Amino acid sequence: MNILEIQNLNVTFDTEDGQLRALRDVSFNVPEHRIVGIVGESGCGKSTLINSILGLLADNGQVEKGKILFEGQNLTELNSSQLRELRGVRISTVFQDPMGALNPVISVGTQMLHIQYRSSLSKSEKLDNAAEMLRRVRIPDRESALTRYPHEFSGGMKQRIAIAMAMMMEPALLIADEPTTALDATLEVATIELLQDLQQQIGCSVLFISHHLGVIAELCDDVVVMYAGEVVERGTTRQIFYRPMHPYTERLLQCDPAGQSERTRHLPTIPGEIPDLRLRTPGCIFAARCHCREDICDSTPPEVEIEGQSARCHRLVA
Amino acid sequence: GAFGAATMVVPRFALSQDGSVLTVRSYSDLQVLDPTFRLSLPEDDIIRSIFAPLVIPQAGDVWGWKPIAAQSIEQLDDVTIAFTLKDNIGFTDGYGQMTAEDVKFSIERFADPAMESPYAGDWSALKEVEVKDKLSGLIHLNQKFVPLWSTTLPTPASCILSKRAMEELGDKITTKPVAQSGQYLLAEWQPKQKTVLKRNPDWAHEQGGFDEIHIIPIEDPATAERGFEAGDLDYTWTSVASIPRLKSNPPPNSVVLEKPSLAYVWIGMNQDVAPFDNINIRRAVQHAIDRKGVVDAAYFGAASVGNGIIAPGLPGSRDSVTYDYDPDKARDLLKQEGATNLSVTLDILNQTDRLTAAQVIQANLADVGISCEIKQNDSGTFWTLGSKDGDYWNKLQIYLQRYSMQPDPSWATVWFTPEQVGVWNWERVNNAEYKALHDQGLGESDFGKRDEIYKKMQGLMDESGCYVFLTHEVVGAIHRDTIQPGLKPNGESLFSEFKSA
Amino acid sequence: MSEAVSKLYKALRRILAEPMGAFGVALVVLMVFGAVFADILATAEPSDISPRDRFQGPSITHLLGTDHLGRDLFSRVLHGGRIALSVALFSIAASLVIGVVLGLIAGYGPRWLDNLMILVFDALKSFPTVMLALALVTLFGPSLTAVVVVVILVNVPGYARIIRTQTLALKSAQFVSAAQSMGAGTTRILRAHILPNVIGPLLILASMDIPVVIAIEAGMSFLGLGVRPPTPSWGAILNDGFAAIRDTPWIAVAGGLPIIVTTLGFTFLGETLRDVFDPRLKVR
Amino acid sequence: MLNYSVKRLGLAVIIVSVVMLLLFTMIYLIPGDPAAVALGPRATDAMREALRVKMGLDQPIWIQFWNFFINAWQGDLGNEVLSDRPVTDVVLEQLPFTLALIAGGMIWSIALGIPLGCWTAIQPGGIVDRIIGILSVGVIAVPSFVIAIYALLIFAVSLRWLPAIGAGDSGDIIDQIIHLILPSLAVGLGWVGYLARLVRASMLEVLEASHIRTARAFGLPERLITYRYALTIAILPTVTLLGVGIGQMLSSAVFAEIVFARPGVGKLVYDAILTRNYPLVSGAVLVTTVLFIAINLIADLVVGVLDPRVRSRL
Amino acid sequence: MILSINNVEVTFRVGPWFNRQPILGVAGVSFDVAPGETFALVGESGSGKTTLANAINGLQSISNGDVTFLGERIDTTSQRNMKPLRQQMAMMFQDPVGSLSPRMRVGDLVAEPFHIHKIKANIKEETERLLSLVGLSGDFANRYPHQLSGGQARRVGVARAIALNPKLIIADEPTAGLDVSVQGEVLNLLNDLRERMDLAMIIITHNLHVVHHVADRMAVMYLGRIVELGETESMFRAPAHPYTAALLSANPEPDPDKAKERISLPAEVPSLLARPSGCEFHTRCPWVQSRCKSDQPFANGEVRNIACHYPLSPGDKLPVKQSSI
Ligand SMILES: Nc1ncnc2c1ncn2[C@@H]1O[C@H](COP(=O)(O)OP(=O)(O)OP(=O)(O)O)[C@@H](O)[C@H]1O
Ligand SMILES: Nc1ncnc2c1ncn2[C@@H]1O[C@H](COP(=O)(O)OP(=O)(O)OP(=O)(O)O)[C@@H](O)[C@H]1O
Ligand SMILES: [Mg+2]
Ligand SMILES: [Mg+2]
Repeated sequence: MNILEIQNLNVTFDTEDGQLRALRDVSFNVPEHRIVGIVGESGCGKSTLINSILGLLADNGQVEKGKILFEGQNLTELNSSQLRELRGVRISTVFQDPMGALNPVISVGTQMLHIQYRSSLSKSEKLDNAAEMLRRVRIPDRESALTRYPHEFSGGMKQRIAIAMAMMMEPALLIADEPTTALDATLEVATIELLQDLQQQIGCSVLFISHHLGVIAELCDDVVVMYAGEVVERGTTRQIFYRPMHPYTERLLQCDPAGQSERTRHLPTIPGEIPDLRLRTPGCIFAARCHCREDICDSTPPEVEIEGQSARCHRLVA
Repeated sequence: GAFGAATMVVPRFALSQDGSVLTVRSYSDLQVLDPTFRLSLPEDDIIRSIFAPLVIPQAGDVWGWKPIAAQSIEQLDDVTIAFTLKDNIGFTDGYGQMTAEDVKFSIERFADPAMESPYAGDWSALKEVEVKDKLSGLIHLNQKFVPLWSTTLPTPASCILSKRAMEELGDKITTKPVAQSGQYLLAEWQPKQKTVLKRNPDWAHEQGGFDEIHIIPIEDPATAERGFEAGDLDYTWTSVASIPRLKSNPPPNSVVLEKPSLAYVWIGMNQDVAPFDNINIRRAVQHAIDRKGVVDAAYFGAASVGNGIIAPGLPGSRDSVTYDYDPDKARDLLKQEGATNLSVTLDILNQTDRLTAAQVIQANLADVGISCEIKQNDSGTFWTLGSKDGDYWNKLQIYLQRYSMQPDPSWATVWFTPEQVGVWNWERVNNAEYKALHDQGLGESDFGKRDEIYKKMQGLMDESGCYVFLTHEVVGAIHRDTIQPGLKPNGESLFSEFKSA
Repeated sequence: MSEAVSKLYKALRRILAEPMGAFGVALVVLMVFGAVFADILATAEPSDISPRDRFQGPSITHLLGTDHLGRDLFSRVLHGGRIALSVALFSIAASLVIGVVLGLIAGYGPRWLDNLMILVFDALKSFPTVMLALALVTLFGPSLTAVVVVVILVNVPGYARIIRTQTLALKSAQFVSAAQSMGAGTTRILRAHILPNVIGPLLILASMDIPVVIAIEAGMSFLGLGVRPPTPSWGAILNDGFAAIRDTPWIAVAGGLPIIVTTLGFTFLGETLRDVFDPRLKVR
Repeated sequence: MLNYSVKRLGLAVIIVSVVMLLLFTMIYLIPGDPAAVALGPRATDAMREALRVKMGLDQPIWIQFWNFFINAWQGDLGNEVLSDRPVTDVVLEQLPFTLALIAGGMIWSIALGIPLGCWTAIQPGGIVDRIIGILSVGVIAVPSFVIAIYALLIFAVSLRWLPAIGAGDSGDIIDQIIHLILPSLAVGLGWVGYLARLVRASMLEVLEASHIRTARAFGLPERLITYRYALTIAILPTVTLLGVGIGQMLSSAVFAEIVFARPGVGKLVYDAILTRNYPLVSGAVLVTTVLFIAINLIADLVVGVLDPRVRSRL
Repeated sequence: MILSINNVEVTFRVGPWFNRQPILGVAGVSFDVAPGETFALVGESGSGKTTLANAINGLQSISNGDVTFLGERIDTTSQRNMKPLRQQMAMMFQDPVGSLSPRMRVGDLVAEPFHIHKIKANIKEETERLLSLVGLSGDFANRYPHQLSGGQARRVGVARAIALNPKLIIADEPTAGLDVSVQGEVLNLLNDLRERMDLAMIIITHNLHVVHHVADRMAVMYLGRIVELGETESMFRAPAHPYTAALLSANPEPDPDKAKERISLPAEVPSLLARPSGCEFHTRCPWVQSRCKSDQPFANGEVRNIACHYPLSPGDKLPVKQSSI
């Protein structure tokens, strides 16, 4: 049973010098009770993807075609008030910069109250809910924490508050966009463990974005690999990390310094540049940088699926 | 519809309609209530209402007076005036009945040089006041003093204060007066907002027309006119410029009045500063100015040309001046003096009508080849321009000037005597003959002779070339038809003489 | 040189592409054109008086009617535009320059200097303008110079404060630290890194201040401290209109309309300029 | 917060001193003789001289300054030239009227300007935005006395709905408020436009912030987001500016006070300057400066109340 | 030694004006950097790494200690003498886009060092050379910072840093927010330069894998102090300070099946306003003993410089929490 199904999603941005195709034929699923990770080059459209799910694309962006099925409902066809009914209740989000995600002039307690505005509980019950949530994310002294303002918390605590808010309505889907970038290893691990705990307690699905392959490996059940606005490969974490099918995934894993057992001063990279998203080239999107590029790569690659792991590459057909 | 609108309006008329409250505008707020140190006309009116004067000016179209505190008052000879007070005039705050002793105190206090009253001159001829009995006495003068009956007695200079109160209170009258005695009492003063006079319950004689008089200080006449039209005032002065509009299109239920004014407006030239140290250039200017054009432009046709410093109706008033509008003659004079490229500065007060007049003057002068720059001054600066205390008086060239006036010609001529040079005589004409005539006029009571004296004096002024007389202005006023205003011939108000119609 | 021209051309095209920008440019051009060619466009000598023709309503001969001295208002408005525009532009430009410099100094300089300057700014701002005007006029005589100096004194504290606040905020921005770490001196940091980032909002505020300048000019003419009559100025026309507003509302309209048009023009031009030159807003 | 206020008050003392110093310099520069004005045309030289001595005008300007200063600290602003009443009384009895006027102007500008600013920011570039944009700049550009006069002619003279002059009966609050409607509109209308533009600009900026996106992601109602989440932040620079704007309103108050024949400090100072009533000028400027500083202080404290980040720094 | 810093302290004053309290952002840090060496600074967020970098560059005045760069005292030199020194020392800031002036084009940003130091050069050519050196094509010169992706902005930062051939580069989190490939590119670029120009580098980062590969020596900071400093390899092999051990054990590995042995620490970091007594780490240390609460340990001054009363030795059993999936 999939909580979220994305089918052939295409998103474009209007810019001064032409249309920018930020997402192209993106398809993947988020099954119930699973944590799905998204990795990919910076600028490949990860944040754009979650913004389209939430219906919060920038004014110049639009969903060209494709479906976003959430619990069977196509989100792209909903109007703004129907979407609003889902946001926060069924889908919650922790954004890329959790430090800036809290309103600086409203106390944490009030913000947590506002989120529950749909509930018919009394105010004190709502506050109890909020305090309970803060307890779960291990914020000390939570009664007074509710009356404090975001700037009075350290970065790590703000991050955990953002997670608490996202979890409070016990959503079916939690989206987390690079929530640990600015944290040191100990806090990063603590955050991951927290997410795992909560996911198990609430029983939701998680869509988790990170550049840190170690974190993905540790946290996620499934992984989606994106490149230049396309999903190039998806599968279970083990499949992706142990048996990558797409050359880009392969190269990406090789590039991780953590994967280098020998200490080396020269780290591996993928030569070449991300293609210009404004120019639509036929053929494989990764072809220009691919180490096993052949002539056939100039035509659109097929999607090949093996044991639930699928990738878009000509090499797999052979 | 109509009824609804009426009820909206009614509450704001209510006070006036029951006839007991009169709301009038004054052009300035009260500042000093001491008759001896009063500063402005609106104060005069209030002072006269609360400190009963021996006499007040009479309302109507001819100058005259009528007794208030005096039962009788008459001139026995050139230097003696006998008076008897009405019985039964009391001072408030328990200061007892008004007696001849109080009259003696008040008038001698006024004249006392040590008091340094700016109005001490009104009583400059006073020798002493002699108390004959409780209510009567004699006023003795040093010499004959004709303006006594026109500009001394009918002003607050004859207001009677309580001797006992003044002595007890340290000879000081503040804006909260004590020992009031008039037809009205000052009930309330809200600075810059409202002064309320209420009928004096103890006043046993002729009553004023209204139970209460509300005096609203409004400086700007246009504001006052709008206040009147909005129904917030019963009576107000208007600006001269508004008279044509109000006359042709009067607001409903109101009466527009036009009264001759006593004030005089002229162009003055400083005969001690170049180029006006040359009489021919002064004469050229006299001929260059189209007086009718200037007056017409500045007052939009409401005022007529004046021919001197003494307004029609007073002895000395003239029908013409000795110079005519003759630009060619002006040009000739200038050419004759070799003054081809003259450029002068015209100083004026920063008021709309003056600026308008000045621009016409500017055009007139340009016409004969004098380029003229208009310099507007705020009042604080303007009134010191010709004063010998400052340094501008040695630069002052030509200016537009207006003095206000009391109903006696000596009030006009006094400013142009030699001792006023560098004070109010900015033209600096230093003419001994003029001075002699002025002094003579003060002691002459015959109307014909006075007329001659003052005409002669204005002739001397024409001759000096320093003056171009423009106008006496007019006074405009507007009132509801439900009231009958009590006004002096020149339109100044007498609060206690207002009646409901 | 040609590069500058082409840059200018590009900028102009972008401004004109925005409806608001085109609108603003049109209004400004209209006013400037009127002022520059006042001699040709005017239907009469602006200061020729003819009291007989006073208070005439708008007509073919007098497009905007006549004033209380029978002068042609249309011609006076055109000629007055020269003074209004030059005074407004010059004094606002001068206030901007001074305000920006002082604001940068206050914001970037040492704490005590900042406090001192804020103190002087506040003192100046809480001061009655009439008093300032009177004092200055005694120093300079009633003249355009006095008007300009008053406007500068009135505007500079506000501008400087705005610049100061923003400078304070940017002072600790990372790109400023970066420039410092490369050894950039204070002037370079202020000129190249801070100024371009603080000037935008101020430009718009300043363009909205054009009526303030004209109001000050009008106020000073009212006191007789401004432009000397009969020189036409919008402030003087407004004053004339104020005196006669009951009978002849068109005088105030004649004085007020150009002010509104000019302000609208400069404000929209200013806003578009800001948007066009803000690199961050280009995606649109 | 209290200590912050104390510090600001300390600064205020210095500002006041600077203002007074400036003022005395100007008094020294401006021509015109208070004694001559006070005594009128009939006074003699000797009398004028005597009054000058009494007012201390014969002394060097710095001594006058020092005397004024020392006395002012003891709460004595001297007596005014004309009526010889204590300046403190004269100013304080006019102050409430000006405060009411400015407060009224503020209410107009806040009540109209802020919603307009929000409204236009929600759909920038839309028809509503454009029309309100033109209107608000237009309103800024129309001189306040023109607005005042027309409002008066329409509502007071023609329709007679509202009074044309005065401040209303001193005992009757309703009457006073009715008398305040037109003058405060005249004072505040320009600021409506100003505020609308400012609020729009800062709303546009705040609506881009990531916490607003977060709020949207939680499905909060748009009204809550606009008015609670965005406006509370967007309003902050406006509050500071309003504090500064009080100074400007004080000067436009003079116009309203003349046109509506209202009592008030603006006109008081204006008249006092023109009559060279210097004790009154100094006293009134002192009071308005203190007022100005106090209002700025309040504005800063309001910012503190609205912005907890600032509050903890106060 | 190209850089030696000795007992550096940085004091901030925080709190309202009537109650200003000094806090030590950096509390007595000493180390040297040799030419050509890469030195890594790691530690908790908020432990003073950026502050220390700023102090070295002279952007942050120090309240105690001294910083000597190329034989000159940075902390006491005047602004004027500082300028030539800064030519020799380049900084890369934590926030790649934020450290680029938003209204300057990339070309001008890269050319800025030349303008600042009034170096006569064909600036256009130099800019192109530098941009190509960091792998950006020439048309980037016309872009504004906000038009760059994070990785591209980093590269512009690198280009500016190396423009004047400095002797030392201080790079604050040069890889945060970048995917591993771009991260590799940036680090390789720096490494190439180091090899070519004998450049010394200080790298501040949270990414321990990166440290492991590129740093010769590393220092671990906690609450403004260096708790352990030594050769990178030996520290990774055998961390001696409990905090180092915890940090290294926390490092997530990109291997889904690898069982992790972690030292878990209580989450609450002490406030700088109330530094714990004795060993400042004792509030979170799993091995805390009574002495730790009262006596402050001092760095032992050896090559492996440890500030701990009871340093761990390689064979010690760790109180680990097993976490596996
Ligand atoms: N509003 C917009 N207008 C135009 N282009 C945009 C807009 N938002 C994003 N883009 C472009 O779309 C692409 C995808 O951006 P997105 O933010 O989704 O990347 P990302 O994968 O989240 O990157 P990162 O890992 O750096 O967060 C980028 O090339 C970006 O420049
Ligand atoms: N200007 C300042 N005023 C007061 N405290 C400051 C200031 N700058 C930094 N601090 C404090 O000093 C400490 C060290 O900050 P610093 O930025 O150096 O940490 P960091 O190690 O770089 O952290 P991160 O890894 O999050 O970048 C922090 O507690 C911070 O709150
Ligand atoms: Mg992203
Ligand atoms: Mg840092």
